[in-house]
Amino acid sequence: MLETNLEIPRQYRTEVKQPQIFRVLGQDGEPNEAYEIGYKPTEGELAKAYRWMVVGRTLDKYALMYHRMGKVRSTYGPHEGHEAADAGTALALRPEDWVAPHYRNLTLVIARGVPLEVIWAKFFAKSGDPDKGRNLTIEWGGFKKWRILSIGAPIGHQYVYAAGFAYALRYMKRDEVVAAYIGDGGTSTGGFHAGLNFAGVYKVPAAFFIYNNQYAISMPVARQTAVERLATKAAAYGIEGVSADGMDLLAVVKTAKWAVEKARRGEPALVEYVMYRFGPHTTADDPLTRYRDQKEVEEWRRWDPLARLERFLIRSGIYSESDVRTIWEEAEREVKEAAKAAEAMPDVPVEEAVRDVYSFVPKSLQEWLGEL
Amino acid sequence: MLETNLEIPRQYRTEVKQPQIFRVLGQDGEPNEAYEIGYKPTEGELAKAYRWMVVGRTLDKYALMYHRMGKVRSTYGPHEGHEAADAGTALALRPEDWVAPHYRNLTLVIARGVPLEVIWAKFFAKSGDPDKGRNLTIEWGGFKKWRILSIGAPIGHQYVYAAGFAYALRYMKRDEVVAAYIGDGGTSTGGFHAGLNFAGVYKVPAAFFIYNNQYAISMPVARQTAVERLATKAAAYGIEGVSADGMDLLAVVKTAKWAVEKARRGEPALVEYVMYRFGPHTTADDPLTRYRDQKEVEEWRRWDPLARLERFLIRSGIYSESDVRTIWEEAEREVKEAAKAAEAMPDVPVEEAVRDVYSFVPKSLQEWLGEL
Amino acid sequence: MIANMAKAINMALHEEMARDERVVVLGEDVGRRGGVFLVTEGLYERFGPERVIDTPLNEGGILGFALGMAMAGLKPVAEIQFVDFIWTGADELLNHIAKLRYRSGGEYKAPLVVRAPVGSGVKSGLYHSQSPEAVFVHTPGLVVVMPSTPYNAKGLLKAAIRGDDPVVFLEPKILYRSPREEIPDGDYVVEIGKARVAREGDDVTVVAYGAMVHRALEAAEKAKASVEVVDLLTLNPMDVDAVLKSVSKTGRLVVAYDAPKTAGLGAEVAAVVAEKALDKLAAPVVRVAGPDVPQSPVAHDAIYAPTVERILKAIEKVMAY
Amino acid sequence: MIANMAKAINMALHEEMARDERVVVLGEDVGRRGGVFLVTEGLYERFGPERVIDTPLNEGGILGFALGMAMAGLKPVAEIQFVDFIWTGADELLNHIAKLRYRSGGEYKAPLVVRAPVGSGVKSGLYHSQSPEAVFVHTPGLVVVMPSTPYNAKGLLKAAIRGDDPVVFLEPKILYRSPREEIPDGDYVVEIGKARVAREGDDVTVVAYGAMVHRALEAAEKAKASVEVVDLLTLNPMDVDAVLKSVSKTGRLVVAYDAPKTAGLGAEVAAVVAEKALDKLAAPVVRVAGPDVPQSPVAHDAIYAPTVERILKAIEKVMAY
Amino acid sequence: QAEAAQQAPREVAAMPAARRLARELGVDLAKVKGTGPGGVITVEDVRRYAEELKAKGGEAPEAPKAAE
Ligand SMILES: Cc1ncc(C[n+]2csc(CCOP(=O)(O)OP(=O)(O)O)c2C)c(N)n1
Ligand SMILES: Cc1ncc(C[n+]2csc(CCOP(=O)(O)OP(=O)(O)O)c2C)c(N)n1
Ligand SMILES: [Mg+2]
Ligand SMILES: [Mg+2]
Ligand SMILES: [Mg+2]
Repeated sequence: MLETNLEIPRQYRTEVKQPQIFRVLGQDGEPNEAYEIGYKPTEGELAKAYRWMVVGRTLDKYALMYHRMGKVRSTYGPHEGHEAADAGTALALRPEDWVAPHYRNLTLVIARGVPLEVIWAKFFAKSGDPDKGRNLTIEWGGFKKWRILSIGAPIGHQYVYAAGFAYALRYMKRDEVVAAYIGDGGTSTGGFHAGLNFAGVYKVPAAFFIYNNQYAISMPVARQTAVERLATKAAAYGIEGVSADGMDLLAVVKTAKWAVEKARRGEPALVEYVMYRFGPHTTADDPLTRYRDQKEVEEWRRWDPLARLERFLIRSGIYSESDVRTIWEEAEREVKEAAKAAEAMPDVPVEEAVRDVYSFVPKSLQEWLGEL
Repeated sequence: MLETNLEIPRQYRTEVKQPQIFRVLGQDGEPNEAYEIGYKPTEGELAKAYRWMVVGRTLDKYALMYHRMGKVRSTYGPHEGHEAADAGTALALRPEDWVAPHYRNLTLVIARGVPLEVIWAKFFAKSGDPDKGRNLTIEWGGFKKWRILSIGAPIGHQYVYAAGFAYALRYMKRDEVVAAYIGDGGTSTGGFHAGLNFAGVYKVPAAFFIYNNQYAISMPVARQTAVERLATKAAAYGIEGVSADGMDLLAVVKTAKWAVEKARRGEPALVEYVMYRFGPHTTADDPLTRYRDQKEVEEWRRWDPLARLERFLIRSGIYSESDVRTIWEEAEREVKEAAKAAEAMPDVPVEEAVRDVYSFVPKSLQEWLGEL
Repeated sequence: MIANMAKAINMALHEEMARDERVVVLGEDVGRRGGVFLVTEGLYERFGPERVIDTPLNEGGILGFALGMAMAGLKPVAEIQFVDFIWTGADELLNHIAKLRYRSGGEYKAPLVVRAPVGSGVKSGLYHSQSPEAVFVHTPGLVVVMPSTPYNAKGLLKAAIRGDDPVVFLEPKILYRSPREEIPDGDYVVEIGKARVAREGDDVTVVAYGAMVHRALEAAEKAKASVEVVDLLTLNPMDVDAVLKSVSKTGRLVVAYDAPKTAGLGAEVAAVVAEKALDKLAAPVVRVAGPDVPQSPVAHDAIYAPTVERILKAIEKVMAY
Repeated sequence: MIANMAKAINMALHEEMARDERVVVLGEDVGRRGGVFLVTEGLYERFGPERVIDTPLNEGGILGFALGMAMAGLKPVAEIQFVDFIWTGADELLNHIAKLRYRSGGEYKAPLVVRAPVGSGVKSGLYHSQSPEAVFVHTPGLVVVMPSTPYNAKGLLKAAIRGDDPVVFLEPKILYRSPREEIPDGDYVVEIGKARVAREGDDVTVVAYGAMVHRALEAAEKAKASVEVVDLLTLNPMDVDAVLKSVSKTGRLVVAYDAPKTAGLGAEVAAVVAEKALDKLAAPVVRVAGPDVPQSPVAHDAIYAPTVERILKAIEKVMAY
Repeated sequence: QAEAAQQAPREVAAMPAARRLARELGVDLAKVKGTGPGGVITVEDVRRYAEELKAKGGEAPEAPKAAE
């Protein structure tokens, strides 16, 4: 406490009201009055989102399984708990829009239309991988066909180039939007700061999403930054911020639509999705023995995005219990078949190691190949 | 405008009230009711601050003059208009406190007690320069004796190490504070973001000052960031922000004291000083033909920090008109004599070129010296 | 017309922007101010703020924004005010711009140019004098170019802008104002990837680039021996054949560069010769470079980079064998 | 005790923190998590959160914060989770930590250690496999160290922490778990600045460092010639005398390094020999290194770094000369 | 002889080009007196030695192999 005689009155001080978290679905899938707010997805859209989420969760499960079997060629980072945020933001986009993903965006990648064999080919580093086996499993490098911008592992840069990409879209008079994704840890990076600042100054057609899943590896978000609601960070860039329940498909789709359509009008905005990473950071991580306890996980599990949406769909009569079962079974089959197809693909030939560094293959690389 | 049907209600959105600018002195030096707020400097402190400011402005003038004569060995960046912000923040500090300066902080350096010959020795790259002639004129490299942390030209890093330095002070149980300075342009850097974020998380004893002098070289602040009041950026880091007139010594001292004593209690804060750079960015710059007009400069001149404080001092009976004249004359004499003393110093010997890279002189550097 | 290097680069930018509207320029003070060295002068007035973009103070922002624009199909030319500040954007340059094509299996590419002034000699201290070309050359994916004259500066920049790879275009700031030379007003390119024999000779090869080419030429004039000066121009991929050809003829190699000696680009030149033309060497290789101290202290800036005298001494030394 | 390199480094940290309370550790996940490679395990529990500081996700923040602490008199040991991410803190490292002592005329200093895992070979792609030691070596002001065994890792890290200069301490991640070796439980240091002859021989010198030392030793065993293996350990300032001594004896030089070949540290080794011991060379220098592609593609990670076979081939090549 | 030249790095300081010439001319480097800095054998030294041998008409060096 400061002695009162040094105090500077409120009107000269920055005053911020941290946002409440926007939520539609209860734990039992029952919508609250916020259901009436903003964008209303059609039944078809909801069904589509649900399918994406089911496939996403199933693929996640099998990826972990195949990783244990030694078939996945590098570390894998599961995204369980993130499915609604991915599906909901994807629903808010038009096919011609772009995404600048974070790595932990598997359902988003599925929602953009990437075939499951392609994803498996990537996990297995097989020749069907558009990245030619060069990257870690969930570093989405070359998925341009599906309008997924290319990321590398260093966190933060995607916010910057998303801003630049969006600037170019407007420059070329294309009515397209970029949706950029980052984690709670990522909000500390220089890329987050530069990206949002540039976006604010140039009013680029981009929407920025933060997945606040409570942890950056072992770091709880409370040690990541002293501000509670990450959406508050929008204030620093002269743009609007919103917080929503990221495990609630309806809350996500409404807030994402708000942000995406604002972006299309040249008003970039920032949406924080409050959520949880149910699994470990990656296959190389073991959270329970090190930095969080089972009770916390169970607490969050009660807000499971799939369970809530499922109950909502059944409750609304969009799907029956048996429809739901079928969807899960189909997903399981598709995922497994796709894995089989990918496993049968040839390995990436060694010549690929030296291609794509430049638009040409330099002499030194031809020499290296020759030496092998 | 977004169609209303997509709107997300206010309570879910980040709401920020931008601060008003805290001001005490009018153009004529008359204090307003804010005079009663917060810290009240003593007459002695005001007199001291005024002297610093007069010496600062005089030294600035001569530095430009000597630069034109070719005696100043590298580019010089005048700080005319910044004197009150420097003197006022310096007054708020204890002698044992530290400053992490921006380059354009000449009056601050004077206020910390650096002798004028030392400053001239630096401008002339003579052997009396603690930096051994290695840096540009106003890159404050080695002024440790005066508790001035070392800066290099790349803007932003000073906010980061100020936070780390402050952390160490607390760790060592020393009741000292760091005051860190940056320009409006600097708020866009990664250092600004990292420094304030770390400061907020660890609650370090540091006060952060922004000199919003309207320009980063040719870039007006409105193109630097989409937020109007830079103090608003505090909201992103869970710390408090204040805006004040940086050309009003009284407004500066009150807000600086607030921030510094808060810092001492482990509550870092951010203060934006709204001000103007009267001169060019550096001796290599020519603002009037390129990016701003005379009328704008004249408008701001009416808020000249020296004139306002001078009128206040006379109005309050602290100084008479003739006292003021004497102070200016003394400053002129001191500055000129110090320049003469520094000019007479020997050049930095060539052996110094290879010292201080490490705690030892590597063999390759001994070889290089030998080759010369 | 007679032009200095700043003007030559400015001409290249004007011509390329007029030729192709995908070309945009961005950086700190590149707009109204025309750049701190006036290299972008007149572009803002001619092409407007949407194509000549004054940016916030953040090099990572500049480079990442440029990368985004390039991914979308534009051809950005980003200016870093001094190369010394590029480190605040190192991740964007070294991790993302350089690796985009590779990591995307060739699906994406980043045909952009990063322009930055480099080098010592104008008393600008430790943060306006650096020349870290060795770092960029050590980064697969980047093409690295350093012009030495107004003529090749204009032609190389045009080639860089038209190319399909990211190019780090390093401008020796000491050459901005002089020397001047006659250069064509109109269109021409200088091919990237080719070194230039700046002076023919038989006894010793001096490999240099950027500002050091002029010092090497001066030393060559003064030397008793017959000196060949090879001007690399493109630093990556380096024209190794040109170096080997010259050294095979002369049997003696001096490398001059304005950067800390250890692990500088001269090491690569020496290593390539030691690998591929060792038995042509009749004398030890000599690297004449800056000392391994931060580049470069104001007080001793004039002796940081190789001087004509030091290059001459090196020539004499290898000739003594 | 028998320890692997991760454990050896962990022991050094425990011992130095116990010895000197100015020593603090900071980085992402170094606390409760014990580091992603468990190198900082047990420190948080033993020394508490004030001395074992879990940081926000910002490498410039980590390095700049460490710099501030060092300026104030502490001895921070900063962990960069993978060296590949150090570029987001490049300004802090290359411009500020490296130059602090120089720019302050010796008034300030930055006695800190930056630890980071480096190298290919564990299928981690383009952003968890880099080895940019050449860049750090090219930065005057930085001491650069790369251990090759648990024993020297522990001793060198202790020396680095106790020293008065900033040290970039690069840990070959492929060596974290094996090989293991007997190391003293208690205190010892390994002197910085000295190379080690890992194996004596007469016919050819293989200069290596980090993980490549083990491959060089294996190749040496298999070679018909008598191979001397020099393990640099300290990369900057390099122990040039040790290299020259060995090459003067053998007359043949192979350099092996796990990084893109061009302008890598092997170039410096080759250049130094070409400058100072050229007259001892009976065969061309051969650099066995990674190809000039981003280090390192998952699918071809196993052939990125020099293999035993490639080193052997190089030995045979110089012997055949 | 050529073998000897190759096998002699440990004893003899010679420029690589001199070694190559010695190999081409079949000259035993151990017998050549170096006149370069510190007594290093230069190309000139090898050439001079070869000519001396020839003049002496003694053990004539082999005909030079093709360069390259
Ligand atoms: C610049 C950078 N530093 C460090 C890392 C190592 N790292 C990988 S993931 C991660 C945590 C990211 O947390 P968050 O942004 O919250 O995303 P999440 O994993 O929770 O999805 C870290 C530190 C990195 N990828 N990039
Ligand atoms: C990282 C970095 N980028 C670029 C520069 C070049 N530069 C020097 S001063 C300046 C403008 C700074 O503006 P501001 O922060 O407002 O400070 P002011 O000059 O107004 O005091 C720029 C871009 C720099 N010093 N550091
Ligand atoms: Mg997270
Ligand atoms: Mg400013
Ligand atoms: Mg190098």
